[in-house]
Amino acid sequence: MCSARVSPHFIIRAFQEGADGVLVAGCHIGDCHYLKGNYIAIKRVAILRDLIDFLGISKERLLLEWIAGSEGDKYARVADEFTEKVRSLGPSPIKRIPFREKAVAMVR
Amino acid sequence: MEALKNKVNELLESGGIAGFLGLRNFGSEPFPFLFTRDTAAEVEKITTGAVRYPLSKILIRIAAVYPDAIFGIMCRACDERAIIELFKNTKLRSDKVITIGISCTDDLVQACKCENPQPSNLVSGEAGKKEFDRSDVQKIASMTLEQRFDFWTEQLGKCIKCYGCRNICPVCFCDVCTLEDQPLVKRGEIPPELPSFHLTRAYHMAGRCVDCGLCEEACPVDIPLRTLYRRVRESVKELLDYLPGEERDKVPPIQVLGDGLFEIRD
Amino acid sequence: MFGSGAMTNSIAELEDSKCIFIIGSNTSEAHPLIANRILRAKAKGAKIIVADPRKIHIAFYADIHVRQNLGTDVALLNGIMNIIISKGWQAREYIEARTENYAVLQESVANYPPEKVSEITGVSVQDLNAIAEAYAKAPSASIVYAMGITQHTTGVDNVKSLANLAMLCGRVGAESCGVNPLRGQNNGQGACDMGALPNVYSGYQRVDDEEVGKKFDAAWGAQLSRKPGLTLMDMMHAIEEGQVRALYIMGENPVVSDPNRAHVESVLKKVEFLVVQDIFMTETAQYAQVILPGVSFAEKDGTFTNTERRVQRVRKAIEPVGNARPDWQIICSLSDMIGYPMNYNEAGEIQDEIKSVTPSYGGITYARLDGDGLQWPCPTSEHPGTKFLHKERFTRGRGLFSAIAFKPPAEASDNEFPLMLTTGRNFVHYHTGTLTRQSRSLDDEQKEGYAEINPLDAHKYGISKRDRIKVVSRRGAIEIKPEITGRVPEGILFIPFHFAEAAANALTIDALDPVAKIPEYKVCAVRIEKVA
Amino acid sequence: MYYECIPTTCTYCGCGCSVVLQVLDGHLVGVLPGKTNPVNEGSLCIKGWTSHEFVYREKRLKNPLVKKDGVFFETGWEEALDTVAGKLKKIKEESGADSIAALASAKCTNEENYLMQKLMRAAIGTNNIDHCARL
Repeated sequence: MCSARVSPHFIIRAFQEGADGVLVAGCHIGDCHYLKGNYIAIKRVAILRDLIDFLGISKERLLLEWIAGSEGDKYARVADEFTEKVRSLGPSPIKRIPFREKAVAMVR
Repeated sequence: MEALKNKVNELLESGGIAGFLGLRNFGSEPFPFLFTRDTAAEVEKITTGAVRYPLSKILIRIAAVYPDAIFGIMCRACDERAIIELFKNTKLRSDKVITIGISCTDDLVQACKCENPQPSNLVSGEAGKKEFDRSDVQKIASMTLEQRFDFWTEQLGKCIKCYGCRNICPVCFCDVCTLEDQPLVKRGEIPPELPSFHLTRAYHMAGRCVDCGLCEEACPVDIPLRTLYRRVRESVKELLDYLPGEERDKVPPIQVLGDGLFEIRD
Repeated sequence: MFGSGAMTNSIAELEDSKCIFIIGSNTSEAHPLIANRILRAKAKGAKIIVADPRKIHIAFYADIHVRQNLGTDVALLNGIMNIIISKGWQAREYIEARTENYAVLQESVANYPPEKVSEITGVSVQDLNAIAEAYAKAPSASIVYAMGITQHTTGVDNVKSLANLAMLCGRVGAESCGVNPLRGQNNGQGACDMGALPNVYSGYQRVDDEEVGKKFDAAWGAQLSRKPGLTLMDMMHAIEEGQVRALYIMGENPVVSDPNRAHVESVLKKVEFLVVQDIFMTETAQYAQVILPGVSFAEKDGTFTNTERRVQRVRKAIEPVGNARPDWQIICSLSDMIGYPMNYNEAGEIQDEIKSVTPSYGGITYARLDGDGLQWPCPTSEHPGTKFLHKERFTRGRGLFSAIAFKPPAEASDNEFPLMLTTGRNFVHYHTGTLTRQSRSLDDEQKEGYAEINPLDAHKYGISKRDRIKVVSRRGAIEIKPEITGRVPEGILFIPFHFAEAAANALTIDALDPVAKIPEYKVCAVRIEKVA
Repeated sequence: MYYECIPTTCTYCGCGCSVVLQVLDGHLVGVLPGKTNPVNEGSLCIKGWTSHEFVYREKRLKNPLVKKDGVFFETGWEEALDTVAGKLKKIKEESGADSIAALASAKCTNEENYLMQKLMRAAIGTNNIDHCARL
């Protein structure tokens, strides 16, 4: 799937569902089958990173990386590093929002 | 005010416009009204008022019914910024709209923290001073991540999901609204899912928001929405070098940022 | 009580109150534009107290939120007053100067020590103390309540207890204070003000008062009955007994809005002649012999009176849809044909007549309503309207304390019906949904009814969110989608009453408050079953 | 070509917010919040913002209906009002005014509620008038 197909809404949804971090991986610049898909992705992710950071969700929880289909080792390395990074950031603050429907704290 | 009345009468009489969308005193209060040749007597009640209604958004609706007519519209600087974006997004046609600029009172400029209260084609009043005040954005940006998160959770948590921010927004012109997209945004409860409802709307303001502040005025629970969208506006300027409403000749980056065009829904 | 039934203070005043005590009002969902004033008050430093069994939206912004057991408001309020008196926080001078019967109150609340109240209500002694202190000690304090207080067999007792509390602390007749009922419907206040009640003419003038009777005899040119008529619930019983043969319903949907739906339906089937005037084919209209199509608010002129007594204009914006006619014109035509001509050319002329016979509306004309409207009492054409009531004196003279004893709700849970049900509104819909469920955006937002159930109860009954459940009471049963949420405490179910096909009021009990005849919508016993 | 805004009062809850009805060529096309009203000061809730939506629904009753053999038939105003007035007069003659009762409405205007009680009290002759505001 083209990285331009990763709608910002999907990323927002992932965070809402409790993801501690979101990694978007796309083809290298210049390699786009659709010519400019990854240019679109880079701008979208950049704007969204700014925005979540302003809302208090670290921008480091959202990562865009270029990984070609043949770069299995890079994929593994990036995934490992990102996992470590996110682990160091701790759980997403979205999980501690008091309005969440099933918050156990609300149960009397 | 006399200058405005004269201008409207002149345009109506000459046939230069089919109608002028502005504010009319209804009893003691101003409300939007379309002055036409048939209702020329009402021009006497024209007012610039101290209130702002989303005139450009109203004009989209009227122009959709009368696509060939030319309309005049009362334009504060914020209205004009919106109209520039509406031209670019083909919601209004630049050859069918004549803007009649009016100035805002100093009080209104202050209250709006308007960064550019100077419309072109000024017919009534004097242009206000430019005052660029981003202290609201800076105040939040200077907090720690955790403080910011708590601040926004408290603010956005007040939301009673009236959709007023969207409904009044002059640049919210999509036929299908993502905020009503059930799988993406859960419906039927208040506050709406935090923060995704407002995050989604804020993202959609990228490349569109003209910083008019009508959203914040319409918010029944005083959420500082404008501050949120101002930050988005700044990001777009920094990253894409585009300032909505201020750049008549640049192509808007809206498709890059993603509107309906890039969504696949199921 | 103080002698009049309306919000004592104004909506805008809430913003400057230093303590707001919200009880029995889901303000952000049912009265959103009043909730914003409360949130603003909080931003200005007010203490917010919420007493509601559910974790409602505004409770997240409360400094103190207590979840009292259903139907224990009198005990809760007596307990708070007990603490205030025992600590000496009551407003002694105010009590002396403006009220009577204080000794009686003192004696009765002495029977409600905090420990006992905590036992009855499930609210901790610590929270009781905190509420008492916050309310009694703030420079100004407002009470806000709604149907969560009135829709009980002890509804009048609940209201009187709130009045007791407010007077005890000198909170009536002062700015940003008062006892403030939030009316559920746009013109509930106006319908009462206009005398759509069996015992009073417009402006609460009693039909059994000979003076008043003579005045209206003369004004209307008719010999009027001095005998109070039947209340809605009495009408239902009179129909069953064959004493009432004809019923004319204008713009109401009792099949969905009244308790014990099966009973209402049987009554409407039984009545010999039913006329319904409405804008949609409601569940009630189905039973009519004749249906008269009225118009919506956008198609007629008139006035509404909001919950803060503000009379405001309703203006015709469009022509009636189809052959529908403005409701006031229908009544006029009917009256003409019955042999009592009503000659009004426009709605404003009716207001002119209202003004002439109704002292509290005596200064209200359409011309004066331009802009902000006017808050009654507005007795003369120079009077600016009244922001808050009882400033110098109460309507009845001195404020009257009353001794109120706690009585449990009409129905308690038992082995057969182990859960308690309470009802209310959802932010999207309104009342019986006649209008809101016909609005595309609102229908899209919330299409069907649901029953909120605590996760512990869901676990206990093996219910997951994909199941459907059957809720059964002694009156009826409905099938509904469960919503598993901590908003409701364990043992309590909440169902919004907007949805006719999963009607909460098929379950609710028609036990009434003995004085106000309000049904106990807010408490009844139910059981649940998983639908296979 | 005619567009105007008519300020009026919201038909939903008891807050009494000012809603501004947008009328384009005789059709209700939308709602704006009244910016200058002391109750809502330029805001509305979700119901207020959509308070125009039900007005043109297909299901609106457009003609009087009379039930014959359990089925509703559309009819003219004269016939419908004749039926109602005739029947009410007959019942009043046979069983007295107190055998007739009416429910006014917390949704209708003050003027309509006033007239409804006047109809029952002066034209019919009974105080059997109530409404559902308790509910």
